[in-house]
Amino acid sequence: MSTEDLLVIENLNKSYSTGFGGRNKTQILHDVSLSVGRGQTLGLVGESGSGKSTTASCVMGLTAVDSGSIRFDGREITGLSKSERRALRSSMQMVFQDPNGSLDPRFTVRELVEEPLIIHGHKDRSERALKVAKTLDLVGLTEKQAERYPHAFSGGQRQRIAIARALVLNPQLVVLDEPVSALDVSIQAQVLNLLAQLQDELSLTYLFIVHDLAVAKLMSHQIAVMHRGKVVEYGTSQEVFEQTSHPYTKALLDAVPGTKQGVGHA
Amino acid sequence: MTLSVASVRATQQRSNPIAVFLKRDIPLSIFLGLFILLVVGLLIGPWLWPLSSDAINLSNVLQAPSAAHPMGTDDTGRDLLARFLDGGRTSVFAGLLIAVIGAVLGCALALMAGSMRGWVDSVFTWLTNSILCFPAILLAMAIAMAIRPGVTAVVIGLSLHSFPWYMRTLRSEVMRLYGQDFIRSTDAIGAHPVRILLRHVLPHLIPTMILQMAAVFGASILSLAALGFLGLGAQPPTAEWGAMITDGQQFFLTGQWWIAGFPGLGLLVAVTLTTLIADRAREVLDPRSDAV
Amino acid sequence: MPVNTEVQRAGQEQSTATPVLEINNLCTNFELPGSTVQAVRDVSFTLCPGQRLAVVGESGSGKSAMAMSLVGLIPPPGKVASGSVKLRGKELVGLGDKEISAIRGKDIGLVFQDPMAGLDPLKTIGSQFVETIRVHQNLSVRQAKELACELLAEVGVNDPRRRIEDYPHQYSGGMRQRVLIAMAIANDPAVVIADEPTTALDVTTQAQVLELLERICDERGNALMMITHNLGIVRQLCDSVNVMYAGRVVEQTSVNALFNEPTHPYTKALLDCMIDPYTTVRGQLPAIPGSPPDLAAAQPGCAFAERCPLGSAEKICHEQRPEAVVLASGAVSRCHFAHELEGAQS
Amino acid sequence: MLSTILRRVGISLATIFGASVFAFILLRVVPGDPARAIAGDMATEDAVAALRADMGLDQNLFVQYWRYMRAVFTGDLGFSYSTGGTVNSLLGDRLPATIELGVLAVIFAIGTAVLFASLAVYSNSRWADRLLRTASSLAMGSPPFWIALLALMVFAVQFGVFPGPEGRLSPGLVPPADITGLYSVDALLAGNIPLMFNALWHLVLPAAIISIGPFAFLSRLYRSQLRSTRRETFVMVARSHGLTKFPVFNRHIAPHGLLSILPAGSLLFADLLTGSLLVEKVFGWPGIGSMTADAIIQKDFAVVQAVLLLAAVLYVVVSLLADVILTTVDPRTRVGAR
Repeated sequence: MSTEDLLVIENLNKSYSTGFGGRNKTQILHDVSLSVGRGQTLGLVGESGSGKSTTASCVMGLTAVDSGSIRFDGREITGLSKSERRALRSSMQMVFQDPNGSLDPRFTVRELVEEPLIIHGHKDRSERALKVAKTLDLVGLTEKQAERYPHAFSGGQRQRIAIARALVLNPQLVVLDEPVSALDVSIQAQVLNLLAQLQDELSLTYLFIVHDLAVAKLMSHQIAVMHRGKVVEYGTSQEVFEQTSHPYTKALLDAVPGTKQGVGHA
Repeated sequence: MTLSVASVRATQQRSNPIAVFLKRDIPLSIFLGLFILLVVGLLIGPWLWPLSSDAINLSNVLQAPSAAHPMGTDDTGRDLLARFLDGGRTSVFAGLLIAVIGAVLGCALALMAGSMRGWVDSVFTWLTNSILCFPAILLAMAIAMAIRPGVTAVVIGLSLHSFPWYMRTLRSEVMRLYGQDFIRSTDAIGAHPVRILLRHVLPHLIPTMILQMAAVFGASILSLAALGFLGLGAQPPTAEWGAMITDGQQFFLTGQWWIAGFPGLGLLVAVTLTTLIADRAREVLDPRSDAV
Repeated sequence: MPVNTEVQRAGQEQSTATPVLEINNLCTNFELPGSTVQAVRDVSFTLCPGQRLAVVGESGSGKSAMAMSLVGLIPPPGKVASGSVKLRGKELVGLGDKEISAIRGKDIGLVFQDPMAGLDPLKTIGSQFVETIRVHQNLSVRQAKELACELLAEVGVNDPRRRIEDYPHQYSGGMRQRVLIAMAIANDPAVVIADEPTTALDVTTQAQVLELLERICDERGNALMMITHNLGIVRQLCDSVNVMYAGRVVEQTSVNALFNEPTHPYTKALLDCMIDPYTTVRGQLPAIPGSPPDLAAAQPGCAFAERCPLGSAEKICHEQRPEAVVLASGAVSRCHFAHELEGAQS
Repeated sequence: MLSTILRRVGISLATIFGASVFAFILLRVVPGDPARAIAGDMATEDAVAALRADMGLDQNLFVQYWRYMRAVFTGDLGFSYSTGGTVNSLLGDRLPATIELGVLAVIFAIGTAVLFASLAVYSNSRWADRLLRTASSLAMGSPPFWIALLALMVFAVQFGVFPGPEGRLSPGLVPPADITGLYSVDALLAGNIPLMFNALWHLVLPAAIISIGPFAFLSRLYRSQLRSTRRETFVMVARSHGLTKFPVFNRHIAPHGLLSILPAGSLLFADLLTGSLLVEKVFGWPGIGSMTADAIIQKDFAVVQAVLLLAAVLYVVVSLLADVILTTVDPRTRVGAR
């Protein structure tokens, strides 16, 4: 267990090439450097097109990286072969934004939560069943619900299934790509509380992608603000909120409706 | 609009489409019932209808439809109902064969092209486009000339055209599926690409493939009959609806309509039924898709 | 027509001005195979000239369905089952396509949520704008184009004369929403209904669009009905609010009263869920337990009963539908314990 | 925009090359010994050997292919044994008849498909929609050659409304001067109006029957495009501005429908060719269709090879043309994003 942070990203660059022979390149990430301590949450904040989701999929190895290094638990993971990276996956998992799209509608909840175990070679059926039951209980889903199909659940419950699916392998790092943005505020609160409680119980490390600064402040120990592929501000959530240095962050803070005028009108 | 409508509609759609197929749609069940009736009738026809399709009987030539010969007799006195049943079997059997061969081959190619992408995809697409330049009938005709006219030549020709057609339509479906989040999430868990292909992509292709098989089945029956009509399909004395229409062609204009009439009607009913079934099934499967 | 907004809004609260929109017992249903979804259940309220009403609710609350029912734009299979919507005394429910079209865009302007899909990609901005103007005003194409350029300038599109010839895909999301707002006010409507106009936009763009909406309402004095789930927007832009839950208006009050002394348990719970970056503690964010109600199911009692901190234990809440109660402060709350809750406040 | 068109042309050329190789293999490799097939079983061995040498079949395949393609590029499509003339002249005589029939069939197909689909979708009535779907299913299922026989019996024999299977003109009428090869057009150009009407009179029935297939899939395509466009937000927005149902349908829904027909151009072409292959024979129409059917029976390889090549080239040209038109008509592709 090296003393270094669990996840360290240094000078990450990424560009997409389109057109004939990849002539015109669009640079998405410019020298992104971040790190997340064990059991901590790094909030990655930015508007659409800021590169925050690209950073997440680079960390997960879903998209290739142009240059720069990503070290996970002290080990460089950008140059790994496909099979090496697949083995690594059991210790880093991801939860997606759209509760409807991220679950295969043909699988029951049990099969969805059990699949990661099958993929990573847990042969013994009863052991798998035990793990699944434990994880479902962890996210507040009953045994009875395990036999039903995803379309029978509300958005909030589906996110719980997605979280169970990510936790059943008890990973060290969970990348959360806008996990609550598609949910109503009252349901958002339930899921955010669940994520906080799970982090404390299982000492998970979160890379938390979000466009809402308030959610970032609530959930994160550290916040990085990204704008057009660059990290424009990076510090503890206290510093980013109270001693805001970069004008873009200020603009983001001021843009939140209903905060400037204090309480109500007249 | 409000999410409430979408979420309520989603809860009604059980995940298993076959269960939805029959329960909710009366016309679909009727068409499906009629079609099964037709196919079963063709298969067990010979046992129910004693007359043989080849028995020439010069004493009752060109008989109009009667109790003895519900579909009348042709210019050599052969019973046309018996020939209709034989002809129908040829068509249905050949149609199924072409639909299945094309589906299996086309789906395999589509899965490979859709998952591997890169040069594999471009080569398969090039291969598909090169073959799909030719109408199915023209291909079958060329093959009939190249080897020997007959049902085999037609089945080869039509399968040659049907597998690229499956490949082209299923490939775009595979591409769409790979863009879905639940595939990326399974990939993020570390699933092997083959597992993703077989456990997640293929099951979602099945409904689309079944619909396309129905379309290819109908089109193949028509093409088989068309080639029979041009004298390139089934050769005499085998009974085949297309060839029977050619035999009845000259009698058509002199009043003996039944010789060419019934086989044509058989074709019309069989193929229209498959199209209606495919059409209704697509509607039930995904009411919003309105796909062609 | 600059009007001192403070005076005008303060006066309006107790005003006896005849309302521009009067909605009584509006019910809208969606006939789905095998079930009927009652999206809007017996909604009644009024909208006065210059009033800035927010209709707040989460998804499935029926807020959009209610708004669209007012102008008969409910997508099939939805339809207005009963109730009346009066525009300056003229009944709108049941009007033929011709009559209701004469009102849409003329008396009531609408702005929708998704600007990216709001304009016909095959036609220039100019041709769509001119079309919208000439439906209600008999101007020549040139005159209509001139008015369109003025309106585009008013909503902050720079160099309108050139930009009017462009196509929608040449505009950013924020700019398209500005164009749609310009179109909505092109015929100077008395009421502007905005159905979550900024939900699809980034927070910085959202701020600009909200500012634009506010400036327009100030300058033109039209009434605004803002459909949203974001209480921040309500605080910044509106002066009165209807809170909706499961198709019903559960609370009607002023924005001031909403944030200081909410009377309905759901409103209170919704306010608690708002994250205050400086005080909310990680892991203890107040949430509303359970999940949204099934709109196809019948609602004998109060729909919020089983999620309500107060009502889940009360038999009356589960069995008897609460009536709307007018409280001393003028607020209207649909809760069996409205008086007790109001009492607890003061 | 230019780079997309260049890329498309590149793909089209590759497809034509692929199709020509495929057709070549089909007719030179698959049959084993084409010379024996042509000469027939009774021909003597050296007669067959002479024929083989003459057709250059003794060369290796690549040389054969190269020689054939070089000939094609110089416009020489080879010699037709069954008709005793060059394939070029044969095509020259027969092609215009099929084109004339095809053009009218296209007009019928698109006209009826757009008309009925628009009515069904605009009226928004369930039975009209069901009627359209049943009609297009029936059209999909009707064997064109059988319908042709039926039509001839009813309209020609029974009621004499249309001419029997006597080809392009009534017997005894002299075809007009050959300008475009299309009798109705040439007659018009020559000012011979009765001749033009006679030509059209002969065209209507076969063209209508050939248009049944294309009508089937075009009506479905147009209907589904109209219905999906109708659900778009910009239609709701137009309604919210006060446009009544008809202008919204006319100005905002229908154009999207028409645009969706363009990519189906190549499918339409393939269906028309299929139709002409089957229906021309019944009407004794002197077009490519009946020619190909005869050539196949006579095993006239040169003609069939030429028809295959022609079909492939026209299919690719039509789809390329449709693509180019679509890219220029649709502003999203014509005008780059700002």
